[in-house]
Amino acid sequence: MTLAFDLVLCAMIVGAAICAAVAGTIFAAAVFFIVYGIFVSLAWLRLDAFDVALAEAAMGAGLTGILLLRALGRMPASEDRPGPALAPALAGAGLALALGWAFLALPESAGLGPVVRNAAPGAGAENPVTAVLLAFRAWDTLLETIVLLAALLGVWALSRDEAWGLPPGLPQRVRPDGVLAGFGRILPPIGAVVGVYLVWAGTSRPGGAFQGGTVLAAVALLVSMAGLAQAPRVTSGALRLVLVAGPLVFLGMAFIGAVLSLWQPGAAFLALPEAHAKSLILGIELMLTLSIAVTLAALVAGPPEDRA
Amino acid sequence: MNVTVLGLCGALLVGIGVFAFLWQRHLLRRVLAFNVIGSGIFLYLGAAGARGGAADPVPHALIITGIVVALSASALAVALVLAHLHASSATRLPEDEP
Amino acid sequence: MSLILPLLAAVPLLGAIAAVLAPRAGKGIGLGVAIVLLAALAVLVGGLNTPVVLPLGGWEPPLGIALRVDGLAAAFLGLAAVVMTGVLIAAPYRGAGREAAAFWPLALLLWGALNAIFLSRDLFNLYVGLELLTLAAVALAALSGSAGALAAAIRYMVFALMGSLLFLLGVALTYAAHGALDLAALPGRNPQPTDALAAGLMTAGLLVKTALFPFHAWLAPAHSGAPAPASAMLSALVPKASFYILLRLWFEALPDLGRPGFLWLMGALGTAAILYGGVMALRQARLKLVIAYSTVAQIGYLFLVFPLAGGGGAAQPWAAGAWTGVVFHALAHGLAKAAMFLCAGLWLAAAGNDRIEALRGAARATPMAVFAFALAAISLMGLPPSGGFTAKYLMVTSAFAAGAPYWALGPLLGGLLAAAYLYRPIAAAFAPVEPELRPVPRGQQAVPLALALGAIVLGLASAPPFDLLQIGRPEAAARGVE
Amino acid sequence: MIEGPILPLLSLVWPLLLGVVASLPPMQARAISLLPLAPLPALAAAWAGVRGETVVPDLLLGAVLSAGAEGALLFGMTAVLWFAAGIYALVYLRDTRRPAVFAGFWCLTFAGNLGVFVAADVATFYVSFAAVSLAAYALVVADGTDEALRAGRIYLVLAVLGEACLLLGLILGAGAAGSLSLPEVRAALVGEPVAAVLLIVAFGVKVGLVPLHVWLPLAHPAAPTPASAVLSGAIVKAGVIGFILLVPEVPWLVPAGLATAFLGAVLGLTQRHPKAILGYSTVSQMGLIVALLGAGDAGPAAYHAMHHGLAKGALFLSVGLVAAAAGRWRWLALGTVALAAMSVAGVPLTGGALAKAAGKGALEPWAATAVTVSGATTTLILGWFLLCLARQPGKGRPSLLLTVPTLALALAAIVVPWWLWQGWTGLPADYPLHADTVWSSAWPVGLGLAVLALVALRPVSHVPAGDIVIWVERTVRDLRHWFLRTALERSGKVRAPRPRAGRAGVVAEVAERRLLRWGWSGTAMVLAALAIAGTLLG
Repeated sequence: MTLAFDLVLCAMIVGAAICAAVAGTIFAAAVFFIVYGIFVSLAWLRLDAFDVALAEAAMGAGLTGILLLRALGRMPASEDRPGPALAPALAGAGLALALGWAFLALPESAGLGPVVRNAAPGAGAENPVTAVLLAFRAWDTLLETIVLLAALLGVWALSRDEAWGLPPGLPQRVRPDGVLAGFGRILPPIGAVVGVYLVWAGTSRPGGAFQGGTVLAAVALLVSMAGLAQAPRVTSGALRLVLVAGPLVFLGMAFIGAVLSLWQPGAAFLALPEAHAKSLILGIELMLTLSIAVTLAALVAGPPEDRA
Repeated sequence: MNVTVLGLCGALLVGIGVFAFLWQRHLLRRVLAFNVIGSGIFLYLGAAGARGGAADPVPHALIITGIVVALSASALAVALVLAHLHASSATRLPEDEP
Repeated sequence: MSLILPLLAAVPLLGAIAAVLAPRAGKGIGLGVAIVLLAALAVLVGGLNTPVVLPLGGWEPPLGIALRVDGLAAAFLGLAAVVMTGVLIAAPYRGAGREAAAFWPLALLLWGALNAIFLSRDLFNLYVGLELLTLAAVALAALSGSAGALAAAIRYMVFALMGSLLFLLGVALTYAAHGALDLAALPGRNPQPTDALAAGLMTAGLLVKTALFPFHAWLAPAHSGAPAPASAMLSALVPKASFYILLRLWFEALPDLGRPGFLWLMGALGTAAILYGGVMALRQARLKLVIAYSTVAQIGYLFLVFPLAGGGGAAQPWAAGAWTGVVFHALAHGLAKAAMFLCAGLWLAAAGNDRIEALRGAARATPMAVFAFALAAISLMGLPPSGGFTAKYLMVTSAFAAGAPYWALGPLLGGLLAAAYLYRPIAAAFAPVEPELRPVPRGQQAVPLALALGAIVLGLASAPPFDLLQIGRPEAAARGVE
Repeated sequence: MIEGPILPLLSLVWPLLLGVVASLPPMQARAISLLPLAPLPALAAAWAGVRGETVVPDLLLGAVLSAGAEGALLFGMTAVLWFAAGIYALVYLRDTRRPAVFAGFWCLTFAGNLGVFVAADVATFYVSFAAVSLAAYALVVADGTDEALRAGRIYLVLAVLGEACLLLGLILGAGAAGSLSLPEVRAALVGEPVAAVLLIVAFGVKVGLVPLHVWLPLAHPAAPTPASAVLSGAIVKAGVIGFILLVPEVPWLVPAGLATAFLGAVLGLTQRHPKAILGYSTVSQMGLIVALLGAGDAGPAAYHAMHHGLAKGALFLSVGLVAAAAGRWRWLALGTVALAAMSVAGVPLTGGALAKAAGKGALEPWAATAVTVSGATTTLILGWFLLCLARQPGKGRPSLLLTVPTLALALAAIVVPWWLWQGWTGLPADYPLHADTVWSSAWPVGLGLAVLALVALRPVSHVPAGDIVIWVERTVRDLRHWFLRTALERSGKVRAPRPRAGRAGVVAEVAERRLLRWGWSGTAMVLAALAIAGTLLG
């Protein structure tokens, strides 16, 4: 039964992927891509990976989809002429076959699951994924928040010189009594609650800074699109402080460990003192969530622009 | 068995994504294809990690990191494509223009 | 050391954050970071006798991530520090405008990404570092905002993203097969049939990012379209990072996986890159394109390490000649290429365009810059007593000692080609005409001169870096990848 | 850090430091005034005798400086000659175009020139040789005229060819020897004929072995006079020391050298420009030295080279002196020239006669006769030089700074061989005074003078300086045109091709346009991943 479900799910995923890849118009391709993302997050649920399912739905399908659709809205409808198909098809098929063979040839599972589950409580997070993200592989996570920052700096650098200093994205002109404005009044409080819950729950259950941050980013985008609040200028000190607050606190905590390690044997760069690990992780997560939310919202909004 | 199906599905997604990435010339479609490849790789890795019965949390953490990185790259790429569109009224690279 | 390694990893990132908060102080912040890192490196190199390992957060691999510094890492960290210091001193961005607000944090992020890569031992962490590097590099390549630069940046990104995906696939397969991501943990694992595919995917991805022929097409437009300080970083440092990962991967993690066919393929592509890049450089009319294609050629030398390491070369007076020579080449090329791009930037600003003819008479208007360019050219041509010479000497000697003199053909012909394509700008600079360049302050000419002198000093005093590289040198460097 | 005597190392480092000082802004305008300072430590070292081994492990691949007897002799001659030329340059190059650049390269060339005589390891020798060869380019083109640039181009092509051969030869030799030490490499070269031939080409370029001599008669007239003097007197001796240190005994070098000796002299007679004639004369003299080396006798060769360096230096400097002298000063100048010329020609009891007498013993009888006869051709070409020089206009009264170095070199060329005679050759002190020695050096001179009289009446028709290089240049140009024409016809697609890199460039440009397309490159990338995986499976 479950096998049948998985087969159907996979067929749907692959079908959506093919449609997204070859659809006649880009708009259709983008819509198929969002559908595809939702199917893939279902697949993650099948793999008991709730954290990933949330992340995939929120970021992979949600934000990336919005990103594509917004960009499409700015483009002229141009006819689409792809290149010759034979060589790409060969490359794609060859790679898929090789990977498929490799999957079957893999040895018995050699993962770190048991090791992680044993060590997770000592790291201050019962959710093993959170433990990996914020303790064992905290350096990855730290770099990843920096990647977000780098992308945003890169996006902002693409504004025209004349538009530099304006708020991110296009100037919004929304009718105050429109549908969007109505949504914009109702949804944000709900979204904010969901987002904060995801972070708080993240230490023990699925969820975490990235998932929560994405929900909050969606809220912020909605508020901005509904014209309820003006986004701050890209040169605003407050905005910039919020952007870097998460990585800064993260790095700061990491460094305290490094300095402590000079005379305290248990301390190390990126190590949290065990006694306060849980609260510190929650604190770091909250700061990260804030920064991630604002960064993601600004990323999707795009560089400041002075014309439509 | 179910896991194997999902793993092979991931491999297939990578192939489809690679095909689209190489075949399409419209830059937004390449961004889209890039994301298809990415999620295919993640599914492949996740399925491989789930073969032992209990899910391995390390791949999950890696995948969440990977999703964030892919989103960052996509956002920069889309912004570049739009800036390029404004600068030269083209949705493709110069060498791919007919 | 428990403080030095975190400093090296985190200070550029902290600097970038500070530069985001205070865009006007970008230059000051950058120079502050440079001073701290140079001091930290001095302490590190001074006290480095054996490789230093620092498990982050106290979590040992395979659970956690460990940073490790050996001679190779220290050499590349040093290269990055010297080049970045020069670039940050030379960069002309002021105020809080778009370019200044973007340049300083992005440059520091690029530095942070480089250091993260040079310190890391973890395959997935290397992937994240590579992505950070790519995003910062692409953004810098697009900084000028012209249509050409944007197209070049997009092309760069398309190539680089595909490279990242291939690398990531290989990493995923490696983890699936071995349950480990730490480079040091891999050699001891049971070999699996999937290892070949994983290694192939990772290697191909890194080849693209290193811009080895024939995957180099993105390089010349991107490097020549970026502003000069960015070009200097992109050309001198960025391809070295992915090559560094290749070195680590093949000489430390998977040395037993090498097969003659693979080694031959790498050597052949490297030789082809040397010749192809040289010929293309010869055909360019714009100086920045000449320099960029020269990078394509110079990258080719690096790949001769694969066929040359080991073999009869191990029985030479110098241990691991080819491996050491290739690392020397990477270092010397980094210094010389940064100097060249900075010179090109000065002339571009002084002449209004970067056509080679516009350089006529530059020796009178900007004598120090011309001198710097000529010194850098000496290293690129592999003339003594430069670092480029030491590198080429070690490589060619290894080729003969290994009984494979055909691998010496690339370096030797490459030197002649380099002489030919660098002769034109130098001859133009010395043309006996009144220069049409606007004057350039001497202070700005001093930076490329210092970098170019560094490339020469590397050859003159090759013993200290030579000894440094022997610290923690992988066994395969002498034995070969096979 | 540094083991052994420090003076040899200081001799090399000091000029480099001076070169840096010359490039500093406050010194730039007066940089020429630094030139006479450059050889001071080297003169001290030469006076004290260059002995012992200096080891600098941190420099290059571990630098070892140590000179054999021949190296020490030429080291001293080089220091003296550069000193004299440096003083001469104070006046002669007062108004040169770029004093700082010239001074910088002068110092670099000088350091390299000294380095080849004291280098005892492969890396130091190669670095020094490259410095002296390549930096001398700047001395050749210092005047910036079209003629100088063309001479410089040809010089550079041959110098780079020589460098490449040298590097390959050294690498092969070092590989065979398993050591960087020059004596061990030389010993190992006996079994490495390819490496030996590469080295002969490398040093042959430097000493001007026909047909590699073409740069000499072009570069000498083009360079400023003090530079020509060191070029001909000292820089070409880098090739001589190369032969001595590295090339094992090769019998066919004797005929090759003698052929060069006679050809050089004959070609010199076709010239009108005094410095071009001197250039050919150097080719001729170096041919004699190579013949001596081919016979395996390094001592007399070095002795001959030392004498030739001093005398030829005097001759070159005198070209500038004569041009600056009128009236009775002119007679003094021409007298100096004649003195030096007589010495080179081997007039009995001069240094040149001693040099020939010292060398003949090692040669086979036929070769010894040929060397004797070469006295006639040398007399002929130098006489011709004197005639041509005397026709050049002169004016004014020469500065002492021009006169003294020239005269001193000419006298040194006569005195120093006498001074060193017994210690160096081991022959009796009165051997040069023996009647048959005197006779064997006198009759060729007489013969030469007689022929000169004929030539002066009916000059030989003019051949452009550099002789065969004209033909080579034309062939290269034709080939290039042909390549480009065919390449362009084949590829109609290529727009606005630039005539560089010929057909390979056109092919590369087409390839580049393909590779720029992501469809191609990306497919190649994925296939490469699979292909690499495939190679790893085997």
